[in-house]
Amino acid sequence: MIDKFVRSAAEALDGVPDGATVLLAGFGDVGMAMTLLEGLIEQGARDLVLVCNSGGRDGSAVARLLTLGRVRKLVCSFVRPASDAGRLIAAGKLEFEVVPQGTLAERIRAAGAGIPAFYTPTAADTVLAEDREVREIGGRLCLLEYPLAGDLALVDAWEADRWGNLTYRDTQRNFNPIMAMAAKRTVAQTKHAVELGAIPPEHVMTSGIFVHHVLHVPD
Amino acid sequence: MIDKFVRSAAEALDGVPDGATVLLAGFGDVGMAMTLLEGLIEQGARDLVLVCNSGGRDGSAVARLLTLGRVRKLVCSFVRPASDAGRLIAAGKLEFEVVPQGTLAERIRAAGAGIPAFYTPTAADTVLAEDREVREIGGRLCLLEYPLAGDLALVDAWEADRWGNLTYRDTQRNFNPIMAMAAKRTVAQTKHAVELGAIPPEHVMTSGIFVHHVLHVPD
Amino acid sequence: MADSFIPLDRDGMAARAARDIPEGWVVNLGIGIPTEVANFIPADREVIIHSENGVIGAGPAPAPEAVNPYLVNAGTQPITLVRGAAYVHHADSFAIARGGHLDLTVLGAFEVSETGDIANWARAAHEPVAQIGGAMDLAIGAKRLWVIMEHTTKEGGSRLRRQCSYPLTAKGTVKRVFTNLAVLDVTPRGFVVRDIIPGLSFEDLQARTEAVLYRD
Amino acid sequence: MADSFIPLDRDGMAARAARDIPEGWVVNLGIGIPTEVANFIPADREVIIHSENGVIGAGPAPAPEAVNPYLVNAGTQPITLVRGAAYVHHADSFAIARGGHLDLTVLGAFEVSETGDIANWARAAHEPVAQIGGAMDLAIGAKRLWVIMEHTTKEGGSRLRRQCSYPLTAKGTVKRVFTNLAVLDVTPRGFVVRDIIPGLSFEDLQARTEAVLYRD
Repeated sequence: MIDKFVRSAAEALDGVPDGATVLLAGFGDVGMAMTLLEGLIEQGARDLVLVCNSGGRDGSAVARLLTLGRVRKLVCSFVRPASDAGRLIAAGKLEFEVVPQGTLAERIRAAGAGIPAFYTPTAADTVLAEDREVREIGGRLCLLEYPLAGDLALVDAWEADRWGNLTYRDTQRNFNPIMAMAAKRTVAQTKHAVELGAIPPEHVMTSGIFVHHVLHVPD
Repeated sequence: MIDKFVRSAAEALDGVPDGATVLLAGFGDVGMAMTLLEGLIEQGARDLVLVCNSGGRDGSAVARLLTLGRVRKLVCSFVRPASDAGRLIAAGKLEFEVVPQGTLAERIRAAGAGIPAFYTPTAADTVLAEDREVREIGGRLCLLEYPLAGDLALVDAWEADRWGNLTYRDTQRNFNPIMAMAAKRTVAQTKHAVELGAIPPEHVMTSGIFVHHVLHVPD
Repeated sequence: MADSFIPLDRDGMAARAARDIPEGWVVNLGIGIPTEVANFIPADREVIIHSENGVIGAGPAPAPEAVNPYLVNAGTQPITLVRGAAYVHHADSFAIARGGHLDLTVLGAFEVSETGDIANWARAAHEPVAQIGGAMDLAIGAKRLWVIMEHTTKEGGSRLRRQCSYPLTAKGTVKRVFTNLAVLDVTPRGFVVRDIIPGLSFEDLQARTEAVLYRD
Repeated sequence: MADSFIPLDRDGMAARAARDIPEGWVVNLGIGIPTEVANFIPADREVIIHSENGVIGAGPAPAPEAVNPYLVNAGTQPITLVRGAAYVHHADSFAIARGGHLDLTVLGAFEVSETGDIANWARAAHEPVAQIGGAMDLAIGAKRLWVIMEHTTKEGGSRLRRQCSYPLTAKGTVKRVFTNLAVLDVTPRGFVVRDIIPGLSFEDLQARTEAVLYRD
């Protein structure tokens, strides 16, 4: 019987190695797997590459992971200069790759979809294209982009069953479905654990085939 | 008030020009907008480029459109030699571009997503890659592919509201969501017309922003 | 006479932009004043607000006691939904932006050039820290891009320029600019003035603008 | 002695392949004999069947009176779902195939080469009409590709070859071949025989095979 439920974040994150690339979903705090992120802080892996939408607010779990010096490189679309992440970057203590948000999403999607590279007009006319491969397609300058795959994805769900089928509530969805597909190991925390079959097949938002471990985190 | 419902296939398809590229969803008959396809046959546009998964069975509406000589070029993944489509192609009366099914889906998706080109390993090692641009990425040969956009998409839905929000039933879904996003003009036929708001926001499968006209076709 | 006009405030600029949005448009409103445009669209005019964190059909802010912590907009502010709304994931949300499915994007900016370039994310080309978010995708993808911004900087410098002095967000994509002094279209000739606030002359407006202005 | 063996029939080949599929795998089964593999997976072994028209968790064929015309597999045959199933659209379905999310794909073929090339869609390089479907995507994307086919053609020609004589579906991706005579793994050395049907010797098998065979 397939049963992906684990009893603790420690069990879900056992063996995450130093140097891992971690895909962390969420837009602000919404849709961010807080218990798993705390678990990753506990777990101790270092030298991480963290892929998420933003550098986080001061006091947030993301900021804590960063200020603990556990992240070598941050890949995201948005960092406030006046934030822990911003200060670490400005001080040269954190590598930083800024990626426009749509390109970030599409690169993650490409990793999950087996697309080895794609072109996009986004940022092709900007300083972000400096020293990078561009190409005119249909009269429009485009930038070549590569997938962003994770060793680990941390996903925040509303419901999950033992196969790892997931639903999301409202804008909790954001990066979760595409990150779930883009990592070698996808761990989901869920508010509600439901029976297999309780989620109608039309309404599954992330299929369990993308999910390796599920942690039930009720209120 | 936004109201995309039309009273007839003729109204929905008014003005489709000769030479139009038509995206026709469906896998076999499932998820194919039969009333709209019949409407297109009635409407009379010629010299069409038809993009759909297969060349259709003899006696089908697709085969009829083809044998009426209304299609200049067929773009699909699968044609039986012993079929109307197969005989027209073999006789040189129908141009034919064969596209692996996953690449077909991804090219349509790229058109809707504003991706001007992408690489895929699919078919890169095959005769389909002859005289085409290939590139090694990560040690793997990949083929450059371009979007497949439509002037018109014909979509088959289960439910629709006046904004054009759609749901699909079971495997009716197939190419419908991606084709709906990939055309200048998307026309949906729906089994059920529902009130705006009747489809929960989590369960809308194609947003009305991609849909231009809806025709209610109950049994 | 130069003191006899009253520049529009934030609400005034948002209201002026809202006037130009017809029923049925799908619109993304950037962070800041653009977000406030939604407050000035008449309730009976159906305009569909896209928020790039995955909302199609965003509604107004909820009453404080009715906040749903799972439902925010691109500024992470609590919102509501309108009837007919839908959710999508982030890749689909930016497929909407990049794929040309937005009738309109409205962004704030530091500068706009007379060729429609927009600069709205950095004040120096190679700042170590960058706040780009979704602006570059939104700026290149919509059918039309409008900008709302003060006509001049606090120091009186013109934000409407021959060329942007700040790093670009996108090139040649701005179609219309709403400032606290005027409404201007970006045309092949350059900025064409469509509207000036009462009490300000075309010449007064030109005096406050680096780029050359053309009459409608 | 060469007549003392009984080659596997279609069911026999499907059953043999099913034996090697462990619980928890996500599997795509091609049209033809591969589809029948599902019939031989024990009911208590949870294997998740993907069908490229958008099903994750396909179940067996329904009773004739219970056919749901909206629910078909990649062969457009009516199917049922298992508990825990989900639907996706075509682009997501092939993201599963191309993106490496299938533990296994099982396809039929005309030929397989000793380097794992597969030819299963055409008998001449430039036939005007082509029946490719999803085979090329499935053949390049899965974690492992198995093939089920007769060991020889009706004329007795070997389907296990040094090089494929037909146009390729994909290059170097086949890992295991189930024929009516044997089970063979594609290894860096070439075909290694894992299993031969009773009554047939290694030498007899080699005599029916163009490619060089290696013992396990």
